[in-house]
Amino acid sequence: MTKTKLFALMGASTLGLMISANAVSAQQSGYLSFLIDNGPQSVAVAEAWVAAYTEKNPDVTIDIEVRPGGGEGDNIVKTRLATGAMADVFFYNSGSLFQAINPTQNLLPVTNEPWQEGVQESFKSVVSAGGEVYGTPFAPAMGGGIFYNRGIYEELGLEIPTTWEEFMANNEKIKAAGKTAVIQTYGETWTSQLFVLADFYNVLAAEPDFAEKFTANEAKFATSPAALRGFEKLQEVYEAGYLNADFGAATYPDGLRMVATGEGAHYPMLTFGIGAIAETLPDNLDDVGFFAQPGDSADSNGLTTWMPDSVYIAKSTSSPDLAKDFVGFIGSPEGCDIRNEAVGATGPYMIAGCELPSDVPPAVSDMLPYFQEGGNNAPALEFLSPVKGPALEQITVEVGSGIRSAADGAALYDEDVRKQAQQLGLAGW
Amino acid sequence: MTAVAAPALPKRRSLYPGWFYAPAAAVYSVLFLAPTLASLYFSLTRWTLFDATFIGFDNFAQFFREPFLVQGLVNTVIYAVVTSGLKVVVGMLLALMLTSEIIARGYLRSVIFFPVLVSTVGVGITFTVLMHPTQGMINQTLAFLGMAGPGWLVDPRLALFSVALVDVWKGVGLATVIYIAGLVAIPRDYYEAARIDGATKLQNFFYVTLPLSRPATATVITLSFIGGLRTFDLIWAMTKGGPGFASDTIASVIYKQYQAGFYGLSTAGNVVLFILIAVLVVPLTMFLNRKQGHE
Amino acid sequence: MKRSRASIIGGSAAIAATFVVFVIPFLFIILMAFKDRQQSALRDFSWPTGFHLWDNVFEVVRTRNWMMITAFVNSSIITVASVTLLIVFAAMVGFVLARRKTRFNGLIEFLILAGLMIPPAVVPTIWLLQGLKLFGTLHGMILIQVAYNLPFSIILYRAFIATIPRELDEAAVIDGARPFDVFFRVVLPLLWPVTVTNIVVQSVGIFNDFTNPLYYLPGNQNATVQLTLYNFQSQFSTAYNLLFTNILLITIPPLIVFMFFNRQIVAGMTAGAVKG
Amino acid sequence: MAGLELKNIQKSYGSVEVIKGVSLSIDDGEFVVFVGPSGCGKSTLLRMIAGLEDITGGELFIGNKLCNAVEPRDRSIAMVFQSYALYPHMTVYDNVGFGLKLARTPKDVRDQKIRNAAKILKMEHLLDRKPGQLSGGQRQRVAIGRAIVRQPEVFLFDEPLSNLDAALRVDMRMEISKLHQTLSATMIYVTHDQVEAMTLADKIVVLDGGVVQQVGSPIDLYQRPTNLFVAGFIGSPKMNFVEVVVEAVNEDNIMVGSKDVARLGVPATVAGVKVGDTLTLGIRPHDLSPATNGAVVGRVSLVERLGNETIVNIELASGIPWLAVLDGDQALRVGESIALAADPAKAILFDRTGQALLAPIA
Repeated sequence: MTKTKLFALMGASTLGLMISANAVSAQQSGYLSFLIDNGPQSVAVAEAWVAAYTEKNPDVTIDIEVRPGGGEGDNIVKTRLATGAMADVFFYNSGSLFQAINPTQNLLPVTNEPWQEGVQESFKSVVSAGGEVYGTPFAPAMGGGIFYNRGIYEELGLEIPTTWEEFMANNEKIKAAGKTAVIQTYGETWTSQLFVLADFYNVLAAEPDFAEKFTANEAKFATSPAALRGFEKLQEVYEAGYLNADFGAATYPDGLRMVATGEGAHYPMLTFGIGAIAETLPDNLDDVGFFAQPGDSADSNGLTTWMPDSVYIAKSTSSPDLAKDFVGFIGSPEGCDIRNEAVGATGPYMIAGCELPSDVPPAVSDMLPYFQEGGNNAPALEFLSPVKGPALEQITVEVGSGIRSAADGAALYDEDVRKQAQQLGLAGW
Repeated sequence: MTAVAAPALPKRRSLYPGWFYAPAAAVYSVLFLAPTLASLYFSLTRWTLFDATFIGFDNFAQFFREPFLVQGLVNTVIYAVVTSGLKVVVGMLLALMLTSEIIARGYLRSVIFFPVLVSTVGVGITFTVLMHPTQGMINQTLAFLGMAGPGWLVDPRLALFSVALVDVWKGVGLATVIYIAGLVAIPRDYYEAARIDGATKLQNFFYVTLPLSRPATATVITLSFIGGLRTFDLIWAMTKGGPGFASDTIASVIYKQYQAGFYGLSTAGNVVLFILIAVLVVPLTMFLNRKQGHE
Repeated sequence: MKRSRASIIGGSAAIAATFVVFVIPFLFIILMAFKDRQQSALRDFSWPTGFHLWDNVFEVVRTRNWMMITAFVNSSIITVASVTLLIVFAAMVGFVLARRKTRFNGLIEFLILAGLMIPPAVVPTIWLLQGLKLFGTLHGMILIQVAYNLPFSIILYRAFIATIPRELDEAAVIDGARPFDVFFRVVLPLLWPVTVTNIVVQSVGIFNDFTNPLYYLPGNQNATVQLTLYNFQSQFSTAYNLLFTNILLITIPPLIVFMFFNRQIVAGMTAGAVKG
Repeated sequence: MAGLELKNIQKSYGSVEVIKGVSLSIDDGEFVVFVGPSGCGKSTLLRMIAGLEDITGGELFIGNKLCNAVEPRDRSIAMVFQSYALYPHMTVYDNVGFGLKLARTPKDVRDQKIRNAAKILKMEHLLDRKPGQLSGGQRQRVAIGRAIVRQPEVFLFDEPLSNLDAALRVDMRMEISKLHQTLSATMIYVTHDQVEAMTLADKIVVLDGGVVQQVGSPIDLYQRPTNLFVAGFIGSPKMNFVEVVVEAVNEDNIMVGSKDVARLGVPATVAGVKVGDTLTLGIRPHDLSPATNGAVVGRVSLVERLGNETIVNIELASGIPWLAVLDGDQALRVGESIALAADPAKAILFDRTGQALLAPIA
């Protein structure tokens, strides 16, 4: 008796220290397993949440399980869901990959949970199926564009490009100055897709109904000039000789290091890279800036955005109430604060009440205008269409290494996409 | 013909009871045969893990439409031929060296054999670092010697061969040991007889050693050829089939389809791989064994 | 015994060549494991600037809630149990298969060859394990390893058993042995050389297996050593010292096996593989 | 102790008949030798008695008990193998004691029996060794020790001496003979060597093609073989054969002759034999002696002079090679012609089917 009381008191005092909308939630007890991907960011933030949550609820034990990222991770998530062996709570993508895990059958809906009131509708739309919401954002929104080294820009007196021509002109000057203009890191193949994926704002600007037509098997990358541009841009930077010498073997951390330390000027990447730079190269964080991938006209310059990954509850969980409470904690402003504390701020949150600290790194502040009123942004294709071919990263490596031409690559990708659409049972394929 | 137990009137228990098969058969059929047979059905379906729709031979048609599959097929055969060929040649040479009057035999045998025992993933990661085009130790050493090293794993023409080379590095110790065993088993008399007949060292090799170590050769080829056709771990640890699709083998193509959630398609790939192995290995084994019988 | 000059020169050349080809990569792993993070990032073959091995080992072992310890325990259990079962089961099959000729022998040989060649069908297997309540359990993993590795062990045993005179079995029968005694008291002890080969090959193979635990053994409490390497690979992607310390740690068990059985490996090969 | 009774025993592998109905009775304490060329089925027959091969047809009684379906361990037999079949991983002590151990004999009894067997075979000093450290003769002793320690009622020997060198073989042969006298157990012994058969056996069973050709005492078989096969197989050197034509049939003998052999009246059963029939005449090499008017004439083609006797290869007129073993040293030259006398009483005639036309015993 006394012991419980003492714990309750301790819990209350901790609570008192935290300004939280969830401060009134009751004490919880029980056990949860929590499956996350093995990215250092994910691990750090998950550990921080679990530590904070179990401090508040000392009778709760949460075990963090880690899985590989990428396709292998997708596989594990699918397999474990299919076999009913999924952890109670887990991280996974939103958008098309979310649709592929058969949410209505495998996940616990959280549509009417209190914390969902604060989640932005645009996010809810990418974690909904059959009229129910299943996910809660656990990270800020991201942009896909180009990191640049501010030191090099300053040194060479370059302007932020708003058209592809300007971008290539900058590259030429950087190359002439004897520096690496564009960093590519095909040692980790997923990084090769950025020029194609981050070009989608420009595709939409030219063909506003591309996504619908694409889903309906009416638009193709190879036959739509706007969509083909992404592949062509990839080919152009390779053919112009702007790439780092070890582009074929370099890895994602290498790329971040190079752009942060000025070994290279441009690195096309998602903005979550800011977190990794903050962790590994905190001294260089202020040297990194960010801009959207430029299109062919300065009038339509805008950012392709990614909805954050989400945290889900498996339907097979044996303690749904506890799982909901924990997910609600992650999806609260308090959760955002803990995240900011643990891995730094990397972009705008999708949760009302979540604030960015005042001293965000330049790459983040470069990104914010695109999200604000009057800013231009559009979601990436994977949030508008369930169809994404799995071989894109290999094809972009080929196009980006001169093995295959942009036109061939785009055609090959269209073929790859067909398989996925058939697997999903979409009409018209 | 020798000891067939013909049906007899009063039968005694056999000295070699059939139930000795039981434990192995139980484990093998439940955990290997049953899933394999199930996969034959699933290869004919579009399978999402949640439900399977029967689609006939569409998966196979799709598999052969895959533009990379043809390359994957060719790569698989190249990989298997290159690795097993090199293991035969290098393994034989190393075994000859290690059975001759050479100093430090124990040391040599140990260092050559040890990589066999090391984790494939560990070896893959290590060599990926060593073969890095600019910062890898191999190319830095070459640069130091004034040579420009190739992009071992990033040059699409080289990647498959680089991985094959690492495979040989890791596996040649086993081939060597098998050959040592084979060479030691050749009676000295043959060499002495050949010497009296006036054979040179080279003739000794071609007319005595080579034919008489045929069983060892058969073992090495069969093991490394099947291993080469099925190879996956090392390729996955080093290139993941890249750059692009340049070092994809069937096993890695299957795996990628599997990863992408095309379970039916991937299972169909399994069946294709099985057929390829059967078509290549069965005649090969028969050939090797027939020759063996003649000896 | 006087050695010829040629053998000394040849030997020295061989030592130098094998040193470069086979030893340097291992030295590289060891040196990397001694370095700190900054120095290891250079990935060169240089002498460590300081002694950081224990720090690295501690860091690797401590990562993810001492996952390395769990992994070593799990891998050891899986390896020991599955190799034991493999040896008994495979020797039993090899024995009857080599001795008793029936019209089923052809079918059995076919199944064994098929097991060597057919790549396992992963998803149906998971589905089946789930039905048997073996999915994600150590004993499920053990049985999987037994099933997948049986064919190779059987082939080794059958070839060797064929070299043991049948008269020994008969002598034992005349001495009053039941089939069980014939096998366990007479034949199995005689199989020692090929059993050693089996132990070495299979324990190393199972300990180093990476794909199968990845699928059939999800969950942190079930981690195996190869999975730690894989799991830590991206976490250590900028910490080569830790990555290589990890490689070094998981190389130790095979090294121990090697030191124990080095001499018997050739003997076992002579017995098992070549006479096949 | 026990005798054996084999009733129409048959063995076939699929459609191949190996033993074609063997009936045989063996008395308690008898030493029986199965002899015949390789492939005659003698080893198979022995292994059927041991219980190592299934019996396809017929009945096997050991000591009045039907044993067709009885396990070897319950037949109270022991067996010594051609290759000795010692367990390489056990010491001599354990090899000898293995059967007792399986039978759960108490340790002290077992020890006593092992040491006793070792004493009989004079191999006490070998007990701690492994088979690999023993010579062929020593291994043979261990194999026999393993058999006697179990005190079986029937001993089975499968060509136990064929892996030994000639001198050792003679020694071991005598040892086995002594052992039989000491133990007075029933022994069945398989060999292809007719000298072993002659010296060891109380009773010889000659087998050929899975059929018993003749059963009898050694001397009986030597003197009165019932057919061409037994006549040719028993006796060393082999009996000489030649085709002859009947010239006259008398009351108790048949007069035969040919261009190789002058007229010879051989005692025989005369029933059914007509003048002009072709028969086969058999004369053992020892029953020929030099004589100027000898019935057999030929040319010397090879002479082997052993001192106490002389073995002469001769070529008869029709080109058939014969052997003669002559007493003492005979100075003969290759190429010279020779005439030999044959004792008609010791000659044997065989009919067209190979059956001997033996004269009834007086």
